[in-house]
Amino acid sequence: MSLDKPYLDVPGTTIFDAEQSRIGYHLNQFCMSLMKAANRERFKANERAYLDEWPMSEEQKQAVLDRDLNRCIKLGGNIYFLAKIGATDGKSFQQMAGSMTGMSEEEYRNMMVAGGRSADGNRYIGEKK
Amino acid sequence: MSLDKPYLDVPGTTIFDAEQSRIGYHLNQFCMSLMKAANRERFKANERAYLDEWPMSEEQKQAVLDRDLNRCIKLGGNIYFLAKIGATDGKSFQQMAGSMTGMSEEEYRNMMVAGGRSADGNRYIGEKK
Amino acid sequence: MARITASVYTSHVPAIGAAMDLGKTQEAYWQPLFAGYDFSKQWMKDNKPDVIFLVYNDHATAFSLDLIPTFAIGTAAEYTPADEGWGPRPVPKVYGHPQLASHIAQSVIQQDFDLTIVNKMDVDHGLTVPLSLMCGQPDAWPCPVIPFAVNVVQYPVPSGQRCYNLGKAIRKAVESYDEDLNVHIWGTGGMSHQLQGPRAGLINKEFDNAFLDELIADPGSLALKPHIDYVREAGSEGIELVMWLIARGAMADANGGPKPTVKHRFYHVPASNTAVGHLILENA
Amino acid sequence: MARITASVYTSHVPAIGAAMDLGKTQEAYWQPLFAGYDFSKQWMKDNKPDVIFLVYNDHATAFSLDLIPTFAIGTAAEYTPADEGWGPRPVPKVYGHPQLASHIAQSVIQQDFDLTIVNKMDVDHGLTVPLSLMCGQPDAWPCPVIPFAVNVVQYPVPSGQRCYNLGKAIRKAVESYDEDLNVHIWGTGGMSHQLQGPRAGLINKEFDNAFLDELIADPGSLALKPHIDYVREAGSEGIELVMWLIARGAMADANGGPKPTVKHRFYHVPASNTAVGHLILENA
Ligand SMILES: [Fe+3]
Ligand SMILES: [Fe+3]
Repeated sequence: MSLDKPYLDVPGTTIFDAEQSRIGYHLNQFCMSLMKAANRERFKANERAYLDEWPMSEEQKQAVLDRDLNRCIKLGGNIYFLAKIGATDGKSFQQMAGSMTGMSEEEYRNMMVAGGRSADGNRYIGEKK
Repeated sequence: MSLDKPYLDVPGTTIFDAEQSRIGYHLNQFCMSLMKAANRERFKANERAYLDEWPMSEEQKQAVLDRDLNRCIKLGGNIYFLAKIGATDGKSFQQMAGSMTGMSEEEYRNMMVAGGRSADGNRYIGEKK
Repeated sequence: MARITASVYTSHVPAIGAAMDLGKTQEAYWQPLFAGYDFSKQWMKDNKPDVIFLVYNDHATAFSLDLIPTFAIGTAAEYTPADEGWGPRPVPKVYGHPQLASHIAQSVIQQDFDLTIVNKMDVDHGLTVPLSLMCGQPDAWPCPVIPFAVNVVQYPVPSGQRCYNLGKAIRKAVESYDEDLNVHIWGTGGMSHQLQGPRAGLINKEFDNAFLDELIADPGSLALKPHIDYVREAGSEGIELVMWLIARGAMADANGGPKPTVKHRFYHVPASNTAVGHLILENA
Repeated sequence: MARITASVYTSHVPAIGAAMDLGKTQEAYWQPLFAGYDFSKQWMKDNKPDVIFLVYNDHATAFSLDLIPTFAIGTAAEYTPADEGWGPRPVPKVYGHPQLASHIAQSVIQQDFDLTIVNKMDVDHGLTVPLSLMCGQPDAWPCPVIPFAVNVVQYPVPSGQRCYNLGKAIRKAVESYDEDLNVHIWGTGGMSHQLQGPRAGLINKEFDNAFLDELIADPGSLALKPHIDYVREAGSEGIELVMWLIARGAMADANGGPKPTVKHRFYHVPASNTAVGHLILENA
């Protein structure tokens, strides 16, 4: 496709565009199903069995089982959908966001209280800080 | 509302606009429910009881019970929604349309085969033929 | 690159689908209508597209009053023929083209059309009757179909000009797709008909034929026709004709290229309550 | 006639709603943030609108990937606060204004914005957190609310320019409504934040404050900012800021009138992962 995608050179960032959405359709719809309490219970009782009800790729299922959100995003997941897994696990948005940065929960929280991650050095892939 | 509604002077015609839609919301959503076979059965078994499950006006309910499609349309119904009642009754679109014209089924069918109703005399309310 | 090589226009009356599904096409009432599509079925075989971009409207089937998109593009892998109350039509499942559809959605939204993207919907007679008319009764449709649903049920519906401009944007979108695909665009619905009220049964042959003439020769002027003219002249449901302007806007001449060739033109009254019009235009 | 007298801008972080619902507003972490809204709560009492037109985005709550409207206007009588996975927020039901909403829908579609009309949806933190911040914890919200949901989840989202122009169209629509109503328009979401990937936690105070400056002084230029600038400078979720341009486009000066007065401005970092910005502008 020759559409302009100027957002591919932003480091540590995946833009959820039509193509990602297509790849992640079933993964995200699985997440959406967790908005119902009954489904959350079924998922928690047997995660693998619940995931096998969805036409997701094996990679996508494993990423969910591993709670590897970066991998989920790479495989088409969107954070607002993936947040339903976090809600099922009783995690806050801050815990979920922090889990993708390689920092501990406390380090991430402290970084935010100190003003967050600077844009400097984080605008382009390969940019020097 | 001071929006332009140039379609109010067309004879024998109700344009389904946002205002009609608001008035007819529950009537039309009741019709939509008849797309499920189980609901059609329940409606046929006891029309009044089924209608009473919907927050429709008494006038709307009576118009449905009477199969008075002109009245249904006046009360906010839209023909594509009302057609679900016709489908439940086993009627075709031609039978439904004809029922609103004051003609018999055969007269209406013959008029269509002969080329339909002329636009002449039917463009403006009060227009001479 | 992908390109739009032809556009097809046709009415999409539910009774036509019923006549085909129930084996009535040779009855005296229906025979003249189906004869008008004999050319078209052969043309489809001789000019098989890789993808059909099918502009139609939903008739309170996939979309209730709970949610009414002005323009909805289907980016799903497949669509099931809907049960509109008489049971689903016995026609093949419709397969989509998610990649091209997503590409068009992205491009057209960036051209300031505020599309709704749909990944799950059943398709009603508005989409399946044109396929039946053009393809007959095959075991599978000849190619993937991208459904594009336009709200013409609840006013205000989009203007003719908006539809025509959307067609131009779709052409631009298709031409920016890398893969070499032959795309047809179909505009469906109409022609003159009214299904409601004491004025039901209205037919206007003069209007319809003038519409066909102008659609071929001067679609840019036709796009300026206000809604009220459709209602007054072609009946309340005649407004479906604005969808033909989307297909027409996607032709070469609307975008600075040469005029199309008229391959086929047909007009017949009646099919149930409706005047049936049909055109095939090929880009030169 | 109805008129837009003020616009309100605020971030809509879920953790803010949780802090209010769980009685944590006086904790050291939260106290400075809520202090920034003390003025606003009083202002709401002193300037009670008849209707709030609330621009926000749904966060995979009412709209899944099955259907993604670019712009959706709520014309329903009421909306229930959604269960986003942590249980519904204990806040009042939101009552709509079907008549004004239908009027705006009709007018704005006729101005070539391809809205989706919605009569049934639950509203998530994107809509309820701004109400909580501006109104506190009342038993009922002070007035009817018209929800207007913008897709900023799946790209392409509408451009800043499209949003700004939409605001102008909304102003025109409101001013053509006969009843004498005092309407506020709110733009919510943002400011800088990123919730995903190794770059999560990005905050850009310089960008945010420049955005506020330009939103006040020169929104027409701000509307030209491309999406990529938001992503690069304000984080992937910072794109929510385009919604502020809808509210801003509905102010008098964007439509040939006088400049608005800045009644209140506030900025605070952080609320959870997010920079919180807040403005109140009144038409002169
Ligand atoms: Fe139709
Ligand atoms: Fe948000």
